[in-house]
This record gives sequence, C-alpha cells and structure tokens, in this order.
Amino acid sequence: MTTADTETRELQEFRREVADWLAANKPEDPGFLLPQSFMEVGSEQVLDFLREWQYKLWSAGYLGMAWPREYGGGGRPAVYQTIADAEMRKARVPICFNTIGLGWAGPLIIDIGSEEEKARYLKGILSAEDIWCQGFSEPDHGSDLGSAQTRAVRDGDDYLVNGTKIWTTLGNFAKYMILLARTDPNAERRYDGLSYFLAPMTVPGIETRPIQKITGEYGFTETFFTDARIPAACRMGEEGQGWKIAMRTLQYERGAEAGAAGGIAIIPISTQDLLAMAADQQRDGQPVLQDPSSRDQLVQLMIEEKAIRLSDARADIPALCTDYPFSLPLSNKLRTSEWSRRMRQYAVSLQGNAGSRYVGDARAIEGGFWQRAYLNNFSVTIGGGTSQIQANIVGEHILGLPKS
Amino acid sequence: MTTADTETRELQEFRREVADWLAANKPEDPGFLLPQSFMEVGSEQVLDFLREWQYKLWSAGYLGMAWPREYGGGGRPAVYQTIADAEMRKARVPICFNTIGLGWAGPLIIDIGSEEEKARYLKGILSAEDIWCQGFSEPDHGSDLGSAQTRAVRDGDDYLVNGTKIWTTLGNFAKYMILLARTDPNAERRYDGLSYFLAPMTVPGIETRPIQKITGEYGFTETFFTDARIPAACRMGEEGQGWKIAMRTLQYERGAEAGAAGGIAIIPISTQDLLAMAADQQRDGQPVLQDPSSRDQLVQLMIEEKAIRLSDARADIPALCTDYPFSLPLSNKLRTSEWSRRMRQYAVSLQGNAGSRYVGDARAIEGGFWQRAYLNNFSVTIGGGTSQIQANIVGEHILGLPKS
Amino acid sequence: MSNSFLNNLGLEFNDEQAMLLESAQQFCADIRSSGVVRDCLLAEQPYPGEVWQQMVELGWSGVSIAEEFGGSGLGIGSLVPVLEACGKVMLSSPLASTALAAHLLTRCGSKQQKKSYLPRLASGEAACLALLDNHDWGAEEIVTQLIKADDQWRLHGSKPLVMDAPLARLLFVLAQHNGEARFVILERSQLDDGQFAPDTLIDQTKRSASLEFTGTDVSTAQIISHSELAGVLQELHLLGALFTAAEATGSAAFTLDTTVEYLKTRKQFGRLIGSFQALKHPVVDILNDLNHCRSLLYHAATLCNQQSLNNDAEVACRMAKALASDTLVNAADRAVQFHGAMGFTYECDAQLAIRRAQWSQAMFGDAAHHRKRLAALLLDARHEA
Amino acid sequence: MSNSFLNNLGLEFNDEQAMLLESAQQFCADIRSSGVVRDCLLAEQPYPGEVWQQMVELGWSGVSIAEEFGGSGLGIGSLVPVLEACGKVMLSSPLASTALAAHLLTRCGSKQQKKSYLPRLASGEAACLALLDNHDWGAEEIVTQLIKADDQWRLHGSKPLVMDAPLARLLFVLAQHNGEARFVILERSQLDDGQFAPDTLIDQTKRSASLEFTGTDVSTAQIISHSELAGVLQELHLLGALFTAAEATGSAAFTLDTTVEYLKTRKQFGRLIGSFQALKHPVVDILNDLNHCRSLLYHAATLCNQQSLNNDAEVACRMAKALASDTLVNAADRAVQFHGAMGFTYECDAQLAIRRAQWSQAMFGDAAHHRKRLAALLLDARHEA
Repeated sequence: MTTADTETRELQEFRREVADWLAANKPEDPGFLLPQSFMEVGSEQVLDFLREWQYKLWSAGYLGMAWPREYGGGGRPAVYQTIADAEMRKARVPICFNTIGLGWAGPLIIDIGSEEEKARYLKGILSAEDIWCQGFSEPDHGSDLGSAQTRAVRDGDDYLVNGTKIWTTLGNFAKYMILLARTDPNAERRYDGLSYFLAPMTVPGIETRPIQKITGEYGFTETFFTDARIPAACRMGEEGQGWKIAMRTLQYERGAEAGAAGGIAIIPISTQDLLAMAADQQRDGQPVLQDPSSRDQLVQLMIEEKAIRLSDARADIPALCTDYPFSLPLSNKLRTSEWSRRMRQYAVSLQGNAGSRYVGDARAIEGGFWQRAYLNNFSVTIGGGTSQIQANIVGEHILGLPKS
Repeated sequence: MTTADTETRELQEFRREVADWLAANKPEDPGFLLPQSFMEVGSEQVLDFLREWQYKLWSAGYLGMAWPREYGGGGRPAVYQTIADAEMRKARVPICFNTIGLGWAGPLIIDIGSEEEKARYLKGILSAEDIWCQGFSEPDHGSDLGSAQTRAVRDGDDYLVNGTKIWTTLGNFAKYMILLARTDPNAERRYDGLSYFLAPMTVPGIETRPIQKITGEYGFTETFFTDARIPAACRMGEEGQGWKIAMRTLQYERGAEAGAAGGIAIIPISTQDLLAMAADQQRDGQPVLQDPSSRDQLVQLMIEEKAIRLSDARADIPALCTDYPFSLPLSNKLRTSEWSRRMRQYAVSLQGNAGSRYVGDARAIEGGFWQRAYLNNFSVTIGGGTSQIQANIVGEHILGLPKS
Repeated sequence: MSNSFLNNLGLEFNDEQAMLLESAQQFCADIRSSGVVRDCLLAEQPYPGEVWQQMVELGWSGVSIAEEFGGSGLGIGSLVPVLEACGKVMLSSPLASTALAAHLLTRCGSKQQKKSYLPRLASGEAACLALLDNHDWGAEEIVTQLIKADDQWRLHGSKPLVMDAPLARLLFVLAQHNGEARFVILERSQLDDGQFAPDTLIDQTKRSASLEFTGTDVSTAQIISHSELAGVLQELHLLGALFTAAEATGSAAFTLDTTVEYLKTRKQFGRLIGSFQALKHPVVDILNDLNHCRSLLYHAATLCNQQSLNNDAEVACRMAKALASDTLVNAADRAVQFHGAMGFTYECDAQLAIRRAQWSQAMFGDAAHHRKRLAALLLDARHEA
Repeated sequence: MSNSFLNNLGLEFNDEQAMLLESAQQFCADIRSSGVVRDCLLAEQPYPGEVWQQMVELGWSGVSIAEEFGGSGLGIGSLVPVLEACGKVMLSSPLASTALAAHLLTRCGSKQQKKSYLPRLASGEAACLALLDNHDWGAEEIVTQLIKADDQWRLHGSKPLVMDAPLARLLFVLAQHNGEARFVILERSQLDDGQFAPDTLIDQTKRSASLEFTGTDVSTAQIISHSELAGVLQELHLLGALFTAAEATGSAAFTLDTTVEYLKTRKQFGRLIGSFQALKHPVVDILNDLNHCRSLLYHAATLCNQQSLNNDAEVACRMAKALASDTLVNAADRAVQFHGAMGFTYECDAQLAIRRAQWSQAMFGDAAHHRKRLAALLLDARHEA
C-alpha cells in the first residue's frame, strides 16, 4: 500500500506537485471518444491528440522519469514514476499511446542495447516523435511465435525481408518495428533460426493494410514485407538470438520486468465506472440502482471484481497458494477478461433504449463508451490465445487433465 | 385437446365416474414419502402400499382398460384409459409402479406373444401380483445394448445364463425379467447373437444386490447370473431375434407405440408445484414470492417450462419445423432434463434454513420432497446417455459438426 | 391464479401463414445472396428502396390491414413469419413500424382517419411510432404534451430514437393532453430539418431519428383520441416486443448458421474447430435456445391473431421477447468469440449479429423488463385465486 | 460512497496462522485416510468423539479465546484455515458453533459468565447457538421470549435446526425480553428429551436438533444482556457466514479434487474422460471459482482479525459466503454429473459434496441473501457520499 503515511515528505510533495500539474494540464474533452488502450488508435485525429499529450507529459518531466538523463529520461528513482502514474490514473488523463516503445522496446534497449541504439531510439520514444510497433504475430500462426515464417535473408549489408505480420498495433503510424524474422530455416531447433530487428518501417517494400475492427474503427494493420531491405545494423543481438530476445520482450509486455517509461497504456474499466453510468439511468421510472434485479447483478459483478483483485494480492503469499500453486495468475487472467466482457455487455443493457446508440451519436451515453468497450473486449478474450485455449491450458497444465 | 366439448356424452360421464371414484378411493398419506417414479421403489413398505393401490385400481376397472378381457383387461377402446389416466394425474394419486410390466412387457406380449404367454403373464401384471424388471444394461456397456455380454448357453431344455446386469429397476422385488442375453458369441453381426427371454427371477443362480442411490434410498439392483437355468420355453421369438425384440421394447418405453395398460408411471414436477411450495416460504420476513430476485428466477423457470411444452406441440406442425427439422425432440429432451435439475435445486434453495433437512425429518418441507427430487433427477441427466453425450449427438447429427 | 395461461398451448399455423412464411423465406434467400444488406450498412439511404418496394408488392405492408382499406385482413400475428425471415438475413425495413401504426389506426382511429391513412400504409408509405420520451421502456408518464391555445393544437416535447423515422412519410407521435394519452399523426413534410436528428445506431442496418417538437401545429383531424387508447398503447408495446422477438429469433438463426458454417470449415491444431466440445456444446445450447424461441414466438403469434390481446397473449409476447433477447445476446457474443481473430474484424458477419443483438435487446424492453412484468402476471394473480 | 472497501485489499497471513493451517492440513489428511468420515454418516454418534478430542488437544477449541481463560488469544479469523482444512476432508465438528459461543461470551458476557464458561469451551465442551425462530435468515423479529413472572425467568419458544445441539453441553439461546435481545445460557442437563428433537439433515456428517421451550426455568446468571448485544448478534451472523464459507471453500476443493481424480482415470469411448472439453472446461471453471473463494475468504479472515467488525469486514464476510455457496452448489452438482452412473450411487464421494452443498447454502443465508445486503452496503451508500 503506497499510502501517504508510508511516503517520505519529499515523495508526498512530489505527489501533490504531479496532481496539481495534471489538474492544470489535463486536456479538455476533444469531442471524440478517446481510446481505452494503445490498441485502439484508429485515426490521425486521435493520433495527433495523443502525441501532443505524451509530448507535453514528457516535457513536464513526468514520463521516462527513471530512464537515463542522457537519453531524454529523468534519471530519478523508479518510485517517482510509480507515483506519477498513479496520479495520472486518478486524474483519468488520456493514455500514453506509444506503449510498444515506452513499455517494451525502450526497456529492452536500455537493458541490452548498444550505446548507439540507446542514443538513436530512446528519446524519440519518450517524445512520441517515433512511434513503435511490434512484428511478432503472423496469419495462421497466431501467437505461436516459434513458427514465424517471415524470412530475413542476408544480402550484403542488408537483410531482404519477405512475409506477412498481422495484428500490428499502430502499424500504419509506426516508424520502427520490433521484428522477429527467420534467418535460418534449417536450424535444428526452429527457435534457433530466428533473429530480432529494430526495423525501420520507412524502407521500400513494407506496406500496411489497416484492419477494420468489429467496432468499425482501426488500430491494427496487416503488414506485408516484399523484398524490404532492413540494414544488418538494425539486427539486435546475434543471428539466432531472436527467440531469446523476443521472450525477454514478452516479459516486459507482461509487466514481469521493470523498466517501462511510465504513463498509462490501458485505462481499466471498473464497476465504479459502471455504477457511475448506471446512477444516471432509469428503469420503470426509478433509478436503475434501485431496481432489485439490477442490484443483484451489479453486486455479483462487484464480488467478482473484488475476488480478481484479491487473487492478485494472494498470489504474493505462498502459504495461501498451496493448492494448485501456479494456478492463480492463469486462472485470474481468464477470469478477468471474461468478467470484463460480461460487465461491459451488462452496462450496455442497463442503458435501456439508449443502448442502441453507438459511437458517433451525439446523444449516446458517454459517447458510446460502453458499446465500444464491450466490442473491443473481444481483443482480450480472443487475442493471445482465446479463453477456450486458456481453459485448456489451465485444465492440462494446472489440473493435470489429459490433453483434448 | 381432449376437453369436454369434444367428448361424447358417454365419455363425459365416464370421466365424471372416474373422478368420483378417485376422490373416494385416493389413498391417504401413508406418512412416508411416496416415489415420483417407478425407479424409486426402495422398501417393502413402499412396495406393499403401491401394490395395494394398483390392485385396487385394477379391481375397480381403471387399469388395463384396453387390454383383452380374457387376460384381465377391460376390452374397451383406448380412449377410456386415456381419460382415466388424465383423471389420475389430476387427482394426484400414487403411481402404478409395475411399469415394466404394464408399459413394456405387457404390450409386447399382447403384440407378439404366444397364447400361452398371454395367459401366463398378463393378468399378474395388471393385478401387481407379478412384478417385472428389465435386464438390458450391463456394467461397462451402459446403454450400448449391442455389446451385451451376458451369456445364455443352451443346455437341454434350459439355457444356462451367466453374467451381470445393472440398474435393474425393481430387481429385488421382481418375479420376471425381460432379459437380453447372448446366445451366439460368434454371430457375424454382434446384434444377431442376442436372444430375448421372459425369464423367471426365482430360479437358483440369480442374485440381486440393491444399489444404494445418492438419495440414500434403493430402487435398482445389480443382478448376477451364475449358471442360472432359464427354461428354453421362456425364450421369446427365435434365437438371434433378441435385438429386434429389444428395440421393439424400447419403442414402448419411449411411448412411440401404444398398448400400455395405463396408470401413472412418473409424476411430473412443474413450476406449479414449485410455486405452491414457495408460497409458504419466507425471505426477509416477507413471502418469498414477493422477493424480487426470487421472482425473476421463478419467472425464468416458467418461461423455460412453457417453451418446453410448446416445443412438444410445435414438433407436430411440419411448417414450423423447417429449420433443423429433427432437432426438436432431441433438443427438448436435453432441455427438459436440465431444466428439471435446475428447478429442483432452486426449490431447495428457496427453503432457507429448512433446505438443510432431508427425507425422514418430520419437519422437512413436504417431507424432503424437493431435496430427494433434485438428487433423483440425476438419473435423467446421466441415465440413458449423459447430457454431455446428448449434446454431442445434437451437435453432430443435427448441426452436422465434426465428431469430437 | 387462473391456470389458463399455463395450459394454453395454443399453436396454430394455417396454410395462409405457411405460404407467407415460404414466400418470405424465398424472398429473403435472394436478398442474402444479393449482398444488399452489407452494401447498405453505411449508406445514406437506410434500406435499399427497391427492396421495400418489392416487399410492398408481395403485400406485406398490408398483411394485417383490413381488405376494405387495401390490405389482406390477416391477423397481426401473421407478420411474425415475415419478420423472422427478414431477421434471418439481417434485412431491415419499416415493416414492423408500419404494421404497428396500422394497428393503432385500426383500433383507435376515427372512420375518417382509417379511410385517409390505412390505404396509404397498405400501399407502402412507411410510418413510424414515436412512443418514448426518454430511454426507459418502463416509464409510465407521458412527457410530450399536446396543448390547445388560441384555438390551435400544438405539440411540445422530444422523442428520442424513433425507429424508422428517417424513412417514414407518416409519424404517429404519442403525447398527453391534460394527462390523457393522445396520438398525433404528422406528415413528414410538417417537420423541418432542425427538429429531426438522425441517430447513429449500433445496428447499422437500422435507421432512427430523435425528434424535437417546440410547438408544432396540429389539426384536430390529426389527433387520435379514443377511450381505449391507453389499452391499445399497451398493445403497441406488446406487439412491438413480439415483432422485435420475431426478428431477433430470425437473427439468432442467422447467427447460429454463420457460426456452424465456420466451425465446419475452420481448422486449428490440425482439427476442424467444430470438433472441440468447448465450441460444439455452446453452439448446441444456442440451437436449443433457438428452438424454444420459435415455439414461444409462434405461440404468441397465434394468440395475437385471436381478437384483442388478452392476458394470455400478453404473457406470450413478453416471454417471447424475454427469451429472444437473451438468446440473441448470448448467441452473437459466442459467434464473435468462436470466430476467433476473424470475429474481431468488421468483415466478419458475426459483427452484424452482435450489433443486432444490442439493438434488439434495447427495443421494447429487455429480458429483465419483461420478466418483471411476467412476475406480476404469473405470481401475484396466484394470491387472488 | 466511501471507496474504503473497494480499495481495501487487506490480506495478511502471519506465521502463527500459517502454522495453524499446516497442522490442520496434516491432521485432516490423516482423518481422510482413516475413513472415519464415511463411518460416521449414519451412526448414532455424530462426530467421532476421539477426533473432537484430538482437535481440542491441538488447541483449536480455544484458538480465539483469551489466554486468561485457557485459549490462545488469536483473532477469530484464525479459525478460517482450520475450518477450510476440515471442509476439505468433509470432517464436521462443533468447532464453529463453539467459537461463535465464545465470541458471544467474550463480547457480551458478564465477568462471571466469562469466567464460568469460557474455560469450559476452551477445554472442549461443545456449545451451540440457537438463533433462528423459523427458516428465514432474513427475519428480524425474535419470537422466542424470556419472561419474568413470580420472580422467575422462563423461556418460551421453539428453535429449529440448532446446529450441533445433539453434542452441545452448553446451549446459547436467543430470545427477547420486552422486545430486547437476550441470550440464555442453558446446560444440556436442563433440557429433557421431549424438548429435544434431533433433525435429519441432508448433510449426513452434520447433526442438529430442533428445540422447544415451554417455560424452561432460567436463572439470572444464565442471561446475557448487554447494550451492544444487537450489534454482536449481527456479528454472530457474519462470523457464522464466514465459518460456513470457510468450510464450503474447503469442501469445494474436496469436490474439485475428487472430480479431477475421476476424470484422470475413468475411460469412455476409449479415452480418458478428462480429455473431453465438455468436462474439462467446467472443471476449470470450478478451479477458477475456488481460487476466488479462497481470496475472498482470507481477506475476510484478515479483516475479522482486526478489532470489531466494521463495514469492510461485513462486506468481506458476505462476499465470501455468497461466492462460496454458489461455487460449492455448482461444483457438487457437476461432480455428481461428471461421475456418471457412479455419481448416482451413495458409494461415490460426490454425494458427500452435493449434500454438503445444500447444507452450506442453507446455513447463515444463501448467496441471494448476502447479495441483497451487499447491494445496500455497496450501492446505496453511494448516494449519500
């Protein structure tokens, strides 16, 4: 619990300072619905707005606070960024959308990058001048990275890259991509045939096709490589080390490694948001919060939310994890995404006739926030292994049930 | 709709006559919980009670009304039995427990039995002097009758029978068994190796072990044959015709063939019974029927019940069955048994603290009727193919999905 | 409680209705293969004009209108098979709105009003009903007012989400005068653009608008006033629920078929995904739900075809809508999920289903709304018996 | 609303508690392998006497009793790991009832009462609480009366389903005197057989009795009267719910383990049935539920160990009971089903689970009961903030 009573006076003052700055600088409602996550940046308009916000935040010194000063960071202890992030969440400011740079590529470069790489990439990540994307997933292989088929063939000082990546977040806006490609298709273990690149997206032969999501919006691309020349100097590590570096990257993605520059990548939606919305709705001429069936449902969702949060906390107490010891994180991930789906769908149903409105309708409740949130949530129950596959994993790896 | 206005005056009078007789002769509450179905006769006490009731009903002329007069029946048109059964249901009288005789073996004997078989068996079925059971299922083969392993080897004028049958309803009380046994283990098609017997249960070498059900009660046995001598004269049809006759028997069991002697084999439980029970319960010092969440749940169960009953009716209108035409009966069977399970379990939960009482407790609500009904319902969701297997069948045979 | 409802298993489907269903299914099959539904999703023009014209030519706009006014004089429940068929190909049209308007006129219109307007509706002029003053299907108070001043009737109020308003030539607006319900019949030409804000709906096959009235002039001939209007208003809500249920049931069948098709053809881990019980069994559940929906639906249609709507018909309509809403919401949600990454794209037809599901749920009360009213009908009457 | 509860993720588990859990798990593992639970199902003697004696020797009967009265003075939440461990092997005992009685004495007993009774409880004399006058956990009125006439206190009323009464040496009976709550402490010897009707419970590991009082003499020293008694009565309900949740959570783990074991060994159609997703995924759901139950449970235990029960603790106890009830009811139902024909027999351990589930649900309010009260705590306070 990072509450005031455990903070030094200096940190307390810093917390107040951030809060004051955010109160004074929080952007006004732009008149269009802002994304809940970095995977939902679908238009130039939204991009420009978020870019400006991130630049402002960084300029004020509240982003990359623990990154080295010489590369644009603040050079301060990580606790400052933690406090700043907490205040951002509290103030409900927009996200810092350049997440793949801020959270994954950046920390990776700081940890294992060369001096040159640090100098070239880090500052642009913080200032949002350089947008980063990730080229791991491929069509037909989904999240089975070991099967990546995109080829990178050495040709003089370059690699010639051919293949297709999919679900590239920010692909059409990005300047750089962390790219996993196969340099040796004959390696004994397929993992050993992969290499890792900090690849420019600007060379000829790279094309992106925006994917229209179920929401009607954009945010991902399919990315096609056709004899794209990626300089060999952009390779990170040695040939064949791609798998190892990719796995390390995923550690940052999962938050298991520190080092992220900070900012909010995803604005979580809680039952408090649901209650705030519901408080304004009516059913049978009465506030919906007084409708007995709705109350029962809302409480059920709150119980689940509480259990999810407490399960995260319990995972840190080994004596309370003796039953199926490794089950908590997997089980909780599955529960979180499914709970979130049900909660969002329920929110739409509480809107009565207005539940039929959508993003773009001036009269939609909260701009169609919940409708969009519900549809977008399928990226969590489908992406990175569907809930059904997750359930298999829990059943087989945790409970030891035979394979399906 | 067999309502009064479509009935002849004679039938109307008959209906009144039955109703009057039932009103005058319905047995008093014996002080112990009576079975809902013929699969729940677990003690001599219950048996004697039901035997007496069936005898009384038959003596009064309201059972076997359409069976031939020379074998103890009434020799009247089937509509009389239909009316009598409807009145029995209405009056909520006890079941006619000798179902395997009345509903399956009896009609079979009437249809394809010899004169001698008719003379020997039919009257005893009606009077409840002779209780019948069924020896089809075997351990490990469940409802896969084609795999029956019980052997019957011809030895002079007898067959020597060896093997085990399971889930024998009324096995420990029965005088006769309709028995499916393998007379030719080398038959080309395994179905052709089976023969059918109207077997006495009284010969040496047949032992029954009552199976204690989850309810704590009895009603089924495991039946062991050890060199049991079944006279060859008890074989029905020729050797090798067992499968055919067994399939015909199942037609009676499923109600697809007429001919049953009548009486109630199973007392269905409806939401009306649930409401009647709930009407006396309290929650928060108020009648449970005024508790909003309970109301919502009860209505949900009533919607499902209505849909089940209407789906049975819709199956008779081909123009309304053009989508997945054969799905209705299968889909409705699955729904009925699962709905019934949920309803019964919900009924227990509505009893508050009293839900913890059980059959045998003088203070249990309705003698523990709902607790027992819930537990007994698993015979429907498990027996004759589990709900999970039923779902597979619907998915594969109706929707055409690939096999699991 | 009178057990009448519980034992009322009325389910009739005569040859006329069967022919209607068959012709609707044929028509809709052609629509589906034409791809016209997708084409219209984001178009300015809501429903393809020629399709509505074809529906009119098939006589659907007049199905429930008396023969003397140019209709076929079938019961209002006869719209159910047509709407179910349309739902099954995701084809939207002003059919339900127009039929509700015709029902209102038939039950409460003056002789003159019937004579003026019913033939127009039968001949395919689209109508819409402006019922709600807010988003709450359970609100009883009518806020919109019909006021007489200086010998002139004027309409004041706002009506959100008036379905089919963008296409309607005739608008039937619910208002109150001194606390009593009235309907006002407006010609589209009486409204100017400022009063008329098209809505953006989650179901992109649908069109509605939100209307503002700040003293719109109304002539006496345009006012529907009738001693039974309050009861008929309730009928409009029930029939609206029934029609929405019919369409939702059709859409659930669309959803099921789309999903089953995908499960039969898509492979993962070297197996057709339909062989996985984690997908197969939920899909079977959807089929089972759908079977129940259709049974309740045609039962309700049967009862609505019999004279005026009694208690049994009310119960039937509410049950049909409650189950159809829940069924479609669940079916569409599973359809998206079971299509995997493809399901997350706009291109996949599962999006049509999930958007339709949210819309259907919102229209004429969701499942919880109807169960609450069913509780009063099914549980409370009990005590009185 | 004060957000205190929402952000209260208090979860502490100190070494003392961890040792308690470990020793309880060890003890219970031995119990399980001894088969003693099955042996006692239909026996006259409810719980095996020597087992309760062993539990007493382990100090469990005094865990939450102050050291001066012979206990170990740990928080009342420390019973949670012990009860969870017992639930996991289906071992029943008067532990929870006795701890509730001790809590009542500790909070509201007079000095003399504490001195007289707490050491008896700590040393293993079993107690029971007679709370309800009917079957409704939500009833507020106390019907049983404590009447003074001719200078003599007398008890009138009936108490159904008094848990553990058949074993109790001390009975704590809730009554009212002039509308105010009182507890009466009775020795078992004060009751004759006519007043005492053993119940037949669906959970055959449990024992309770229904009591009748028709003027039972009570001395003043036997009456618990305290200004905070109403509040402590509420605490007894909450702690009762918490203890039931602890046991139910353990029983859900028993159910899960039993089912998983069967799914790993039973073959059908030539495959281990655990490979079928129709069984595998529901079992995973049960594991996920169970994980949530344990998190809520130990959170509630943590908050109950902190001084008197505040709002946060109330919310935590109710959440724990609501989820544990639903989880066990579902888990046990599925356990029976997934054991197939074997599951339908008395011999199968799934029957222990499904009977326990109905019992747990009935005790101290089912899930709907607690959600209703949570709604008031979580939703209504909102408006006041």
